[in-house]
Amino acid sequence: MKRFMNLKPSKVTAFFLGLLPFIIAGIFYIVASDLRLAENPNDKLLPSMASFSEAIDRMALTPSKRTGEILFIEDTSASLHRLGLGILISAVLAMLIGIPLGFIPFVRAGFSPFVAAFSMVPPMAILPILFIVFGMGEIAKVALIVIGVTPLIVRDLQQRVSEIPAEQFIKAQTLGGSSWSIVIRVILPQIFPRLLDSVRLTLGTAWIFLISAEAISATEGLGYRIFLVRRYMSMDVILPYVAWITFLAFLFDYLLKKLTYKLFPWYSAGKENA
Amino acid sequence: MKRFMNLKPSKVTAFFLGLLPFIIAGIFYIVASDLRLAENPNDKLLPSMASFSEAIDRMALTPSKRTGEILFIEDTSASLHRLGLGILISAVLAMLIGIPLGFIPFVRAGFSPFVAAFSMVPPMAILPILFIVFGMGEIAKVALIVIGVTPLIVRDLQQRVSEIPAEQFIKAQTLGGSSWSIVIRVILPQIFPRLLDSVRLTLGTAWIFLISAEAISATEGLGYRIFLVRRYMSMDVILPYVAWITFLAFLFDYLLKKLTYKLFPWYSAGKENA
Amino acid sequence: KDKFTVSWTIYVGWMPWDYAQQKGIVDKWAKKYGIEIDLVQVNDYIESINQYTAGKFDGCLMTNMDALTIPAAGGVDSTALIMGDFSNGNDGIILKGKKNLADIKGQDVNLVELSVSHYLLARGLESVGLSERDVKVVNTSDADIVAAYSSNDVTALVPWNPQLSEIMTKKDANLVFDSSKIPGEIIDMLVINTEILKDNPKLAKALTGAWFEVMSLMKKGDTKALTFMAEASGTDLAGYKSQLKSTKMFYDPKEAVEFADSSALPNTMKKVSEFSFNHGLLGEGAPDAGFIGMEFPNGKRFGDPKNIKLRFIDTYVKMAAEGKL
Amino acid sequence: MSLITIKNLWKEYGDNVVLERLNLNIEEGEFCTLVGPSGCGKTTFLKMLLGQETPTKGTFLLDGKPFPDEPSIERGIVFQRYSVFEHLSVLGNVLLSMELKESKFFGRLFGKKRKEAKEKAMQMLESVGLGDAAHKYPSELSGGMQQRLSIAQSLVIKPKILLLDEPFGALDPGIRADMHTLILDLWKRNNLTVIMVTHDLHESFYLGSRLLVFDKVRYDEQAPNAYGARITYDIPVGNEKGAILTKVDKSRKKETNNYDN
Amino acid sequence: MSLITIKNLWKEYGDNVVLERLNLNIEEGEFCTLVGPSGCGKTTFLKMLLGQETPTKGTFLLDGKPFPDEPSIERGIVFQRYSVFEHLSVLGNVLLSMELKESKFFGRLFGKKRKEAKEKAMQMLESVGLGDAAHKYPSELSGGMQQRLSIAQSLVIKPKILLLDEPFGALDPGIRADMHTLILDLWKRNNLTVIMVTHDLHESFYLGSRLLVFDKVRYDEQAPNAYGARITYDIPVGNEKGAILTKVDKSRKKETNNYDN
Ligand SMILES: Nc1ncnc2c1ncn2[C@@H]1O[C@H](COP(=O)(O)OP(=O)(O)OP(=O)(O)O)[C@@H](O)[C@H]1O
Ligand SMILES: Nc1ncnc2c1ncn2[C@@H]1O[C@H](COP(=O)(O)OP(=O)(O)OP(=O)(O)O)[C@@H](O)[C@H]1O
Ligand SMILES: [Mg+2]
Ligand SMILES: [Mg+2]
Repeated sequence: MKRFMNLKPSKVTAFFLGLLPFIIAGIFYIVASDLRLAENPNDKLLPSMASFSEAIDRMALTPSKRTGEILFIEDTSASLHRLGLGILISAVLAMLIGIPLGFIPFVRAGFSPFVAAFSMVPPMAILPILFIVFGMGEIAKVALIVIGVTPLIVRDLQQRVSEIPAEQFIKAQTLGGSSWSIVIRVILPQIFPRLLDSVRLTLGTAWIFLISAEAISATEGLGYRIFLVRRYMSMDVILPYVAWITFLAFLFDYLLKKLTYKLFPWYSAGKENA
Repeated sequence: MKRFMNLKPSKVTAFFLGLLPFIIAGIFYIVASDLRLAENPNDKLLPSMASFSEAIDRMALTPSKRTGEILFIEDTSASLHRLGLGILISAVLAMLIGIPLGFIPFVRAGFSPFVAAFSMVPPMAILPILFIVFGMGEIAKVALIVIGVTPLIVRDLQQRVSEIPAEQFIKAQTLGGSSWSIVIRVILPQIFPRLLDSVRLTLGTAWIFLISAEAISATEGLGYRIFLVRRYMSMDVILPYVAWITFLAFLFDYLLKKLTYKLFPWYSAGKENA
Repeated sequence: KDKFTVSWTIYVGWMPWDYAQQKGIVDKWAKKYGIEIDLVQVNDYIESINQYTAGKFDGCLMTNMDALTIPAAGGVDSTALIMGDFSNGNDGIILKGKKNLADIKGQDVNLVELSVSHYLLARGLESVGLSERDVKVVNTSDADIVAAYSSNDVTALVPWNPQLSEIMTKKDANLVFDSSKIPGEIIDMLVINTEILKDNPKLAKALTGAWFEVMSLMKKGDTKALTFMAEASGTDLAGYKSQLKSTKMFYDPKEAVEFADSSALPNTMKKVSEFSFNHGLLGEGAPDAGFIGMEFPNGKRFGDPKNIKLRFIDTYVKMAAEGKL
Repeated sequence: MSLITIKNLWKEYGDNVVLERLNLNIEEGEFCTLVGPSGCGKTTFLKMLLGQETPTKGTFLLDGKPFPDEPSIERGIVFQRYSVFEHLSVLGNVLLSMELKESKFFGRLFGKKRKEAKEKAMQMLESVGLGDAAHKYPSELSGGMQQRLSIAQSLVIKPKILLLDEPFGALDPGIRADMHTLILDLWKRNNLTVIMVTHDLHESFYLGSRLLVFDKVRYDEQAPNAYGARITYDIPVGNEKGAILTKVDKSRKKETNNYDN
Repeated sequence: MSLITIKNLWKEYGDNVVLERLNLNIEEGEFCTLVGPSGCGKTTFLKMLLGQETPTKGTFLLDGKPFPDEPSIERGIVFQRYSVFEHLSVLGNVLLSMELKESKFFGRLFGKKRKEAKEKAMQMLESVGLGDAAHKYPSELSGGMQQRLSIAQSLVIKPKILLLDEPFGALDPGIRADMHTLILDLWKRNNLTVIMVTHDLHESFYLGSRLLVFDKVRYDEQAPNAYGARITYDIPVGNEKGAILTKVDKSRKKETNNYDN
């Protein structure tokens, strides 16, 4: 008998093994739901599959009576728009801050402590100030994502820049590079795939901030809908929405990973397989 | 003239440079506050330094009339207790899940997809279910931290375990190690400092979840107090609390880093300076 | 069953429960009836009702409208044991700069969607001949609504207290409509699961007894008690008193009985039911506003008698009025 | 009977034939060095001896029984790098060998047993010249010292066979020479069977009692993977066999140059 | 006047005297190899030549003027590793040299200039034997090819001085020999001044026109850092100077052993 650590499942086995926990969780849910519904047929906490399909039909296939649009699509596009914008701004900001922070000793000495402190501030607690500065509209929602996510990416990029071997900077200098041309020809292209990795890893946090922002003030969006229907505990809407958010998060994670390796074939160090 | 990248500040210069942004931010605040207060002396958004010291006196130095205790201390100890417990449980769980996930191919095949999907679920959106399962007491608050943070640490540990050179596992096997004894003698001690690093990096997220949990159900705690006075927009209490939370987060980050290097003098690979 | 839990939320009309709990008044009455009662503070109001609806609590404090749309619509047969007060100015519509409610036309209105604020807005619009189509409702969390006022793009809000009085201290804030114009329509009440109530009249007696003991203290204007409540709700005595001013508390059980027995109550609930139906709050399966049946003292009813899920009773308040507890 | 018996052994990865028709007997106490061009399958061969890979076909026996199909205690290994444990001191690394071997569940020894093991470990460390460094961590050691440690780690539990995959490839020439003296000394004193892969022809001649050269004898331009490597030389060598070296050296003139000499 | 003039040069790190009283003139076109025990300050010396470190005291002139205090285009460098850019193809790496040199702001060349640069880069690659690998990424190259690339990168912009810090230390002996042929060839053809640190005494004799041996001449048991290294040998060498090698070799018998020979 081989050691457990040396046993490797075949591809087919691996696929079915990977499916198993999902199936078990599904069965677990159905049993729990049935038990509760047997007690109170109107129970809303763990709806039956039938209620789910009804809710999905209502939200995703039938146009809303009030606006004539399909709520689910409206919500998704509003949220993705905010998320995309927030992530994009964060990524650009993080590059602009993280590279000098990791590369120029004077900048690091000046701003590293401030950025570190800033990254520890819980943004939810200073919302009133954010509202004054950014208003209550779309900008505020995007700003909350940016404020929540940028410091995380900045710190990661700063770290990565300082991990580029010093030899490369010396070499580039002997080739006639200036601080600026070293940034754009040596650091930027090397840090870019890492930025994508970093964005990928902070996507979860970005979603949390998006949902919070939409819970605070919005008229559409995935987070808005979840908090609105929470008012009458429509878990039949909430749970499909959560599943959808999870799926989207998963998808973006996957696509970003693929994109990174596609765009940067030379990039493999520091890759995260998990 | 040397290239900017080659200029290095002296220790003293670095210290004062690092202080500068804090001082500028402070001055900026005082000016903005003065401007608003000149317009409306009752404005609560950016309180004056005098209101701060009053609020601090009220919260941190005078016992509450209601309970006879000092609110600030009560809040801090309640929050830290929850945070500590949450982090501790997350760390232990993450070890128990992350190590087999990274080490045993069969376990990885079975649970890796599920853990990845689970880590994408926004816990805020399924609060009703969490509260039903964990009750409304202390457990629920700790559970929210655990659910929010554990998947992040698990994925990091899984990654780190799979980064241990295969040579080490082979070598250990030739020395007579079994799967189990390799886990406890080779993997566990090598992964432990990485666990501390990982905990450090997720502390910020843990705080966010703690504050959210306390806003939903608690009778004391830093997040609770902020939630309570937020309705009156008492920024004179909120801002010192935020500063205190930031300071605590900073302190733990620092202490954990020190602790890691103290406990594991051999640990330096994969260290994060940022 | 002799151990019960009731959830409560910080709100001017519910602070007496905190006092009763902290000062041992609840315990005293519970002991009298040989039971144990635990009042659990939940900060998130909706979560508190959701947990009650899911069966985690035996009772919960909520408004008449939420009682209809959450537990009753969720199939949990609930009984309003004590109607402690109604909002008499605790909810209001604020416009920035403008002085008339009619000016709200075309504006974005920040409020907690599908809550009593939303209902108040609907009633207010009705009073000036407008409808919800004339404004755009922006769902805004109650915790952040004060901060929202400071933002330039917010011009109309419907908050409740204490946020309401907080916003009124600010520049340009005009109260153009409030709940004193629809008295008795927004009711704060203690709701108990009907089944549990049926099996445990002791619980109802103990809770009612405790409640009116605190009421008598408040009626006397017991400063110590009021200060206690003020602090627990995060304000001071003056602030709390000003909130009480816009709350019609039934200090005397007789008043409460009178209110429960009045014919206004079924009328109010009909309006609330219609509002809820129009906003889809009675569930997707509801064919009309009478889908969920309600029962009032003296055998009055509204809606489907086969689907009675919300009951208003005066039994125990009457006992309190008669000093029989 | 030979310690290792190999008859008509093939190893393929999919279409890629790595080794073909190997025939070999290795007796107890031999010191075989393996050389051959890069990618010819030396490491693959060592992996099969270790149990990390299984042959595609052929007879492959250890002591007359089929080879265990996973790494085990009879066969020690020293890799070019990464084969000491960063988190343990030098002494801890050697102790670990005995602890893993003797304590299946805890992987730890206590009390008297631990004391004995410690003494044994110290003796081992002395014999590889690491006595003074017993309480250092691997990161404080030079490359050569780390390889000594890895050897000590394997030898302290007395494996039947010691496998080495370019153990000195990353070391400086001076240090490498010391390691040669050490490994020869350990081999003689412990009656070990050693199989060592190297890139360095000099090393392969200076060390060992038997030299195995792996190389492809057949080659197809169109399908470079169609034929595997075989054993092209199998010659007794040793310290005194300088003459052969010169001869082989000349035939390699194209690849190396006179500096190498 | 000499290209490099060094008079009574000291280098100290705090209390640690690394180099003391160095006197040296290096003429244009010389090929100096530097050897010496580990930690004696060879890399430190190279860093001063590069501008990464400044001497503590003494005269240190390049072309009669004080040494520029940061790396610049006159002095090319090849490190033992990490001196090619992972994110650029082989051709891109060589192009980068010309781009950084000629385009200060964008670090890029366009149009005709780029085309010319490309041709020049290809020529350079051919001359180091990387013509076929022009479109590969460094991670696809062997260690020796990476070092060739690094050399090509430096040479294409024609530095006055080429500094090498153990450039072949991580390579296999066979490949190392090829590199020697290459560097000697490049040196001769480009009229370069080369200063190369090595660990390998053979290399230092085989290559170059002048050998500098760094070593401590004074040593204090109580304070091992009190005295720095000096230049203990400064001898003309070259391909033909085999006799000296044998002599020096004998005096090193303690450290190395007969295999090394
Ligand atoms: N796991 C594997 N899957 C597929 N092919 C493999 C695998 N491992 C090795 N090979 C192939 O087997 C051949 C031999 O590889 P091996 O590592 O044994 O060579 P080697 O002689 O040790 O080379 P080197 O001297 O460079 O270490 C190579 O062509 C390699 O590509
Ligand atoms: N930045 C520094 N700060 C302080 N001491 C240093 C620094 N750099 C090098 N040293 C010290 O200077 C001495 C010489 O180091 P150097 O790296 O020049 O040696 P080396 O001859 O290149 O050695 P090796 O052959 O191992 O590469 C060493 O004692 C080292 O500890
Ligand atoms: Mg190999
Ligand atoms: Mg050096």
